[in-house]
Amino acid sequence: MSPSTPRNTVTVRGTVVIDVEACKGCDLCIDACPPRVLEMTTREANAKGYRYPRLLAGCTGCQACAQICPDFVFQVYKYDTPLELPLDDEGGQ
Amino acid sequence: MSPSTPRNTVTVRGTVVIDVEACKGCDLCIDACPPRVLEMTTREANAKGYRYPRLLAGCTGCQACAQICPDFVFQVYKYDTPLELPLDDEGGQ
Amino acid sequence: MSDRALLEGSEAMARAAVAAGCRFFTGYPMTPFTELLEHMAALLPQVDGVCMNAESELEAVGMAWGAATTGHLAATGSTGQGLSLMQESLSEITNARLPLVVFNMARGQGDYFQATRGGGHGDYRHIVLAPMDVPEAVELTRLAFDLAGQWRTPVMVLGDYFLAHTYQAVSVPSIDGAAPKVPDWALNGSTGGSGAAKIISPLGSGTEGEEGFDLGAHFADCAAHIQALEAGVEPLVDVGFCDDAELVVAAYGSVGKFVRYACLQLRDSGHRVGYIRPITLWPFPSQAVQDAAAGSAKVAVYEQNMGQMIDDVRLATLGAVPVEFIGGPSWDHSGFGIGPDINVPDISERILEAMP
Amino acid sequence: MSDRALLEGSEAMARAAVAAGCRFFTGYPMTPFTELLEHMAALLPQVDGVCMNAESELEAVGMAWGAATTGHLAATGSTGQGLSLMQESLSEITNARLPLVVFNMARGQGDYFQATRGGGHGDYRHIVLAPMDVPEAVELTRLAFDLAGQWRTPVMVLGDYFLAHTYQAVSVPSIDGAAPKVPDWALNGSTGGSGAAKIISPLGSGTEGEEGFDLGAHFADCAAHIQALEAGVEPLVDVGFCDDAELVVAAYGSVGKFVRYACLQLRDSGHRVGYIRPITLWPFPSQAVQDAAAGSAKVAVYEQNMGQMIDDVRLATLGAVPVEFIGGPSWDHSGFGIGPDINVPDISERILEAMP
Amino acid sequence: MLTGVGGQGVQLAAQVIAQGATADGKEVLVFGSYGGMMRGGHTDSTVVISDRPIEAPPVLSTTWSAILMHHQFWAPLRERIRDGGLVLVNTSVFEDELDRDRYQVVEVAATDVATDLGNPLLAAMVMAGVYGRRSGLVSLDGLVEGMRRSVPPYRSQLIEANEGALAAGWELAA
Amino acid sequence: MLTGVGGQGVQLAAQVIAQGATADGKEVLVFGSYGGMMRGGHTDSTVVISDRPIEAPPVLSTTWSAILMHHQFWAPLRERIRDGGLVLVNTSVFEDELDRDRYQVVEVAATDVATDLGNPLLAAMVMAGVYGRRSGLVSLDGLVEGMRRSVPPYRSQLIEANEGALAAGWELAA
Amino acid sequence: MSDDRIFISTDEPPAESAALVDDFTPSLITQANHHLCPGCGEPIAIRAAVEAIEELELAERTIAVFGIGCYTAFAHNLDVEVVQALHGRAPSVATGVKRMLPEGFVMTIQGDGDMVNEGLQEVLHAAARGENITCLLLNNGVFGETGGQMTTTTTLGQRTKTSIEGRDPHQHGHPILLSDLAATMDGAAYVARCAVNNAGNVARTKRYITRAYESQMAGAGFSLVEILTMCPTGWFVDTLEGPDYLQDTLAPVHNIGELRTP
Amino acid sequence: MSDDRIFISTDEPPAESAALVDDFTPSLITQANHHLCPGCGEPIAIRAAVEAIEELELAERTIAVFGIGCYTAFAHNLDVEVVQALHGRAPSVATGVKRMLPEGFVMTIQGDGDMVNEGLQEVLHAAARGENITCLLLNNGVFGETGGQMTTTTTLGQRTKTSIEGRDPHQHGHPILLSDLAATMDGAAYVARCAVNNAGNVARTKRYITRAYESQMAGAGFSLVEILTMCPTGWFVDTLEGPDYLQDTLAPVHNIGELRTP
Ligand SMILES: Cc1ncc(C[n+]2csc(CCOP(=O)(O)OP(=O)(O)O)c2C)c(N)n1
Ligand SMILES: Cc1ncc(C[n+]2csc(CCOP(=O)(O)OP(=O)(O)O)c2C)c(N)n1
Ligand code: SF4
Ligand code: SF4
Ligand code: SF4
Ligand code: SF4
Repeated sequence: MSPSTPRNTVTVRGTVVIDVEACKGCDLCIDACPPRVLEMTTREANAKGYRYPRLLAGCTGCQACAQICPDFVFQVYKYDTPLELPLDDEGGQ
Repeated sequence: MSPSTPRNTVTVRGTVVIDVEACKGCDLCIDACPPRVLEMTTREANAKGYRYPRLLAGCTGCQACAQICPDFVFQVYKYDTPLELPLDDEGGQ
Repeated sequence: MSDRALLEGSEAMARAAVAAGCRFFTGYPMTPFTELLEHMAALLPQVDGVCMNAESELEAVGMAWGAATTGHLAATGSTGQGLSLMQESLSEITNARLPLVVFNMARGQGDYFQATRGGGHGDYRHIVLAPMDVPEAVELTRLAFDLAGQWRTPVMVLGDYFLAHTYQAVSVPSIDGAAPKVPDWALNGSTGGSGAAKIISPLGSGTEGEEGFDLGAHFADCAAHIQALEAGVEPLVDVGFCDDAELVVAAYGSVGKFVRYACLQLRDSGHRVGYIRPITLWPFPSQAVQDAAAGSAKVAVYEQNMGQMIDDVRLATLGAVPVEFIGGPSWDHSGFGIGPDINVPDISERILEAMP
Repeated sequence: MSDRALLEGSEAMARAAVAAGCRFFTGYPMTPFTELLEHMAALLPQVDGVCMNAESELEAVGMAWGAATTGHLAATGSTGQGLSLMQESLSEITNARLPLVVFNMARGQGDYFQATRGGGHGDYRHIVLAPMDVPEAVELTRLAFDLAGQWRTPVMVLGDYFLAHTYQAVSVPSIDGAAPKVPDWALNGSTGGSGAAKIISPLGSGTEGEEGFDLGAHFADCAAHIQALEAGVEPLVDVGFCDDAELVVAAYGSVGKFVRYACLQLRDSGHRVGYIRPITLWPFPSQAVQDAAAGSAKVAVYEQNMGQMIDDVRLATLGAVPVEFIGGPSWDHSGFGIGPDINVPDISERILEAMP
Repeated sequence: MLTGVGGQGVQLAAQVIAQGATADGKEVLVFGSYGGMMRGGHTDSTVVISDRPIEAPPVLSTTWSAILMHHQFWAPLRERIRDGGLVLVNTSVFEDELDRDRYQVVEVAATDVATDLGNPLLAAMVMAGVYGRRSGLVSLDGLVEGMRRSVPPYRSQLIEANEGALAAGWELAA
Repeated sequence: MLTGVGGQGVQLAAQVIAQGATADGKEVLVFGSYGGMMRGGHTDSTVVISDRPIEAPPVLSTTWSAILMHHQFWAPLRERIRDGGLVLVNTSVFEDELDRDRYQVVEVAATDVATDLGNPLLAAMVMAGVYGRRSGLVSLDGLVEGMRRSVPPYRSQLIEANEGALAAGWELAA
Repeated sequence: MSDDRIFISTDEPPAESAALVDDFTPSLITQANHHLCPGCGEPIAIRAAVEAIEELELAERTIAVFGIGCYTAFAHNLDVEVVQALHGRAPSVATGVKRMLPEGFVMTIQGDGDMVNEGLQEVLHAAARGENITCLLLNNGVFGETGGQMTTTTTLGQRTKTSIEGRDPHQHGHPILLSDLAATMDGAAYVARCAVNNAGNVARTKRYITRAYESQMAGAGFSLVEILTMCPTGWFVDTLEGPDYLQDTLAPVHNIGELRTP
Repeated sequence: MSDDRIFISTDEPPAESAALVDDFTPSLITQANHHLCPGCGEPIAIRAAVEAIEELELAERTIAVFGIGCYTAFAHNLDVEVVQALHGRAPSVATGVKRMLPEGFVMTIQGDGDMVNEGLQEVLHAAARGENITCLLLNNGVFGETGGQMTTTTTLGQRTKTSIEGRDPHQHGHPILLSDLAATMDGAAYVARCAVNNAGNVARTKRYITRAYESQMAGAGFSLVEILTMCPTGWFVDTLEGPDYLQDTLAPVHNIGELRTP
């Protein structure tokens, strides 16, 4: 997407379920996500005291997060029909 | 030595002492000897029952037998002045 | 005489092993174990079994371990140093509850403690059988495989140079029979994906729960199993002339055959001597030793070491009669424990000296 | 308080080893031995010593063997499985008459037989010292090196997870002293070409004559040496309240400290209980055990295994008093032998139940 | 006694307290056990502080004070705390029940405080600070000195943050 | 009993006699020891032949017959031969003293005979042939059959020469 | 970055019609909870190994032989048959299994401490023998389980608990490149090295593992896949730095790629 | 050839003025009589090894660590200091010696069964460590002492007691070429292979051994000389055929030459 064509929606082809209690806060998924739509909490922690990832709009269902997560935190879905979701100001990607 | 120049002496540059009782009759020295002047006994055996090598004229003192003998049977000498010894009919080399 | 032949002890044992259903063997050459390995290598392919030239004893015991998990009867063995190298695995194979026969063709009798107390780490014990000659070795080899399969435990056959290298005319065990059925606990891959795939592990076979895997419970199971073995395996023993003996002589293995023969001769010349020859070294036939000692004035122990089985004899008799050591390490300069002191006259002399 | 600090048992032992003159150490990580290795690695370079990260326990014991031949005090060690892998070499190092200290940081007390009977092949024994806590470990570590050097034999220091991982405020052994002089028998190459070059071998150190090398004579020497050790090394023991005890409880090592504390508390509440804690496990303090048992009605043995030291207690008392086993393998799910049953109230309860 | 889950810093906190007491001139014994895993398993630690040589073995049957970092493995400890004992509990994480009548309970939201300080893993240091002051066994100087002795060289970048957490705990306990 | 130096074929000779006796229907036990080296060390062998099951251990204190291939290790055997026993000695090699009054000594220049047959290493087979006939324990057919069973497959090229040596010994004993 | 941005709910499967393309774990992992450290690479590698079993439909003939290291935790967590072996000894155990079950699919899972320190001989002999098994090496360049000491695969300059100043060739020797060594052996059919430090490498890891399995099923002989894995705990780095540390420290020496193919 | 030819007397040193250029044994062999078999190559190799010690004047700083095999008979027959190690374990023992005596000259003498079977790991780890010792491998492709069974160096097709039909790669695996393997290791300074099956090769053996010793004395790191030796007994061939058998069976696979130089 070039900077000359600003959009304020994003195509969302997939989504994930996140088992936050299983997460150990290692951050590996954050870098692994190609559209960079995963972000760690900054204050919230799970019962074990770890921060965990949350999803911004823009998931492609590529499975990178699930494949790299050492703690099997992700379930990945691909929408039969992609959704268009509003892109938030600071950008999901 | 070419066949066209028959000689009936041979130059002997060295000689060996053979500890026949130490010999185990393996034959390795026979092939190792470059001028082929070692020959195994055919009937005589040492106390252990092994045949052992004897020396024909023509030793060069090259040490090959001593170096290859697994039973340390040879002592090798080099004459300060080479000897000329009669070559026997069937030839030492 | 059709099924009789002059067989070397090693060959007779190899045939007995295959006849008992052994289908996997592996080992590394070492005198006097080597010949057993060579005979197994010749025999096993004839029954579609596998014999591996392991690259070392460590690898041998590992291969045997793997083969045992498939439920086929497996065996390995070695001598002295090689057995020491196997101790780590033998300890753990016991805890993994796997049947395995181990032929320990020892040099002399210095390895009694290692065999009967487990030279490896931990609290395990396994069955130990000590034949005195080739015909008995044939019998006990069969028994070893039976017990291993029945109890899911290693069983050691403790032989020596005499046993390995004596040729004797024996009935040749037929290797044509079928191997025993593969048991249910064995692995073959098929339970994968079932939700309850099998695991065979020296650390126990549970699935790790939230609380972590419970090693304590597993070790308690292992301990209970060893106690069951100790109570359930019939101790075997060969006793002679003990009823009216003034002196009872205890000895095991090939050396036990010398002692037996010496006692026989001494009886002939009127000495009140009896003998007891433990055949299962673990479980040790403590009751039989106690009984044999009961009527006598003294027990003498002849073993070709500095005194090892004598502990078991003392533990069996607990001071009821004096127990004297009349053995000693062999003077043998070959290191194989075959003499020159291991002979009937020398032994007879020591027995006579020990007479109360 | 200048020389006092809170030291982990592992560190305290490492410092004590270097203070005793140890100049070579090697090992392979394994809990709870790892920390000892790490501390030796940090300390030895400070005194121009060598610590090697061996690639395995087999290589570790080999390296230690080599270092020992040079006459410098050497040590190695491991835990459970690792110790099993070292048994082949430990047996042969004993026969080669080399000083070596072996730190066996065991998991629980299942390895008593391996330590005291020699888990390897053959007829060897070596000294075994079992400290109960950090200050005693510091003392016995020093003693281990002294005995090893004096007797030219392996000496095992038998510890456990408690010992390795307890921190205690102790006087820090100073590592600034000089190492003992290299003894005459040591190798350094210099006798080559003299016509009588030295050899250090588990098969004896003679030169092969016409008649072949006399292994029998060498093994007889080895046996004599072990007997000399058994007679000459002073058995150490910690005895309390046995004079008027109805029940004497025997226990060793860290677990011995729990038992001691339990007996102390039971005495306070009026029970006639005594304790005996063997410190040298080999040679076993049989006389002291016999004496301690003499006035009592019963001996109870608490050990964290299925019953191993109890054999030595029975062999010492030979039926003079009943001997009861009140120990058992640990329920510990970590496998390190640290509980939850290893505690004073549980032990006290078992002692009270055993009271005659 | 201290209990928690691996990775929470329980062992370090025990060390800091014990090294602190040693620095303050006391006789000290510490035993920490953990379940073999590097992180996430059971971890606890026993600290004995005394003015006389210590006869007790490294595992105690009873204790008069405890620090609870996590509920997961605390059950075995429950019975061992004497009536009226001092019990510090990390309320940010601890979810089990606690017999408030039996013990003298001090609640510390240690993980929250630590998170505010920038790293939830500092929670154990916060607790150590609180414990030092409430128990009267170790001074703040002793704690800081103990912490410096306890932190391994490859973790030295954490010394400052730890010091802050100890101080924060000390303040909280005021 | 047979004694000699490794490499002289003592073990094979014992095998041949024992296999021969087994083929002839007897109970047999054989024990051969050698000093650990492949060749050149001490080697001896005990053969027990009987019509009843054998109670005796594999090393005997006394024997009524012996074959001496070499003097080097014969000393321990000397005392074991019963008075009047049959003693075959390889005079080509044997250099020690022999109490000719005590035993019934048969001299065989076995190594010389064997050398004439083309290989000094056949000496032991010559001796076996002599022994079979003089002792009456094994037939020549038995010996030949025994030899065939004893020679390992990788040595099968030697069968014919061995057979010749056995026969030569048998003849000598006539 | 502020926390009032719009996040998508991830608590439940989507309401919209969608296909599940990757479950929490492959079905052959029975128990997702494990006690391995945050950021550890080993579970990632094991997931790939198990997915490949599933995809090649080998589950009902697989026997996995485990070594001893942190990964051992998975021995009790898989839904394939397992033999737990001792530290270093898995290849021999696997050999015994395979020889008695030639139709089975037999693999080992070992760490670098296990395979290249304690068990170097076992794996090389198995390779020379051309043993028809597949060995997976999880190489993190340290002993993880015992706390981050140097192993034989630690690279020069790498800092570990026992090489605090970095591995120095004079003091600590040179690293062994296990796959390179195994690839020189005639009994080896397939040897490859990869890593799990980013999604691309994870995919490649699975590809190599699949090829190794296929080579065993074709009876080609010994196969080995070495997988470089993160061990932030043993490396004493933050979990986030693990992947880059792997790339900068291990990968330049233990080169990624296929080293021998049938 | 008849026996009435003229032979030179060889019972005593010559009457004529002459220099002794090679004594029965080098002075560092104290006892010439040994019980090794006729035609065995091991005494030849040991002679070369000992002569090189003498020529480099290393006798007074040498410690030789022996493995277990037929050659072990020489442990008690040399006039250099010896440590007798166990089967397979000599490189570690030598490591311990060398580390404590860095000025010493430390070597091992091992057979192929000892070094490449039982002790493969020991020698490779020593090589990787760059341990400054010299290992001599006497490779006859069989276990001599135990009677001629196959070792890992036995070549394909070679007949041994345990590969009667010849070594078959499918059943018995492929040979390990130890020197080739060691030469790939960065810790190795000097690696060479030679043989003692003829006088020229014996001379070359001595040259290589000398270079290996020199490399150790220069502190270059690990050195290894593999020497192919005859074992007519274990090969079940006549002594006379030994040298050719070696040339035709072992040498084509275990190639002679220098494989790594400092
Ligand atoms: C014979 C033996 N020695 C040592 C150990 C201790 N030990 C357990 S795990 C381990 C390290 C494992 O390292 P690695 O194989 O690299 O796996 P990681 O823990 O890094 O996953 C060690 C040394 C053991 N279990 N057995
Ligand atoms: C641990 C152990 N296993 C087995 C043996 C038995 N053993 C002694 S020598 C030998 C073979 C030696 O072969 P090699 O090293 O090739 O030397 P060679 O005899 O051929 O000279 C074996 C297997 C032993 N001594 N120790
Ligand atoms: S599936 Fe891909 S795009 Fe979606 S969150 Fe995971 S890594 Fe990111
Ligand atoms: S090489 Fe030596 S042992 Fe062999 S035949 Fe010649 S002299 Fe005799
Ligand atoms: S120590 Fe390393 S290998 Fe082990 S679980 Fe933690 S990160 Fe993984
Ligand atoms: S068996 Fe082979 S290696 Fe051993 S001495 Fe005989 S020829 Fe030499």
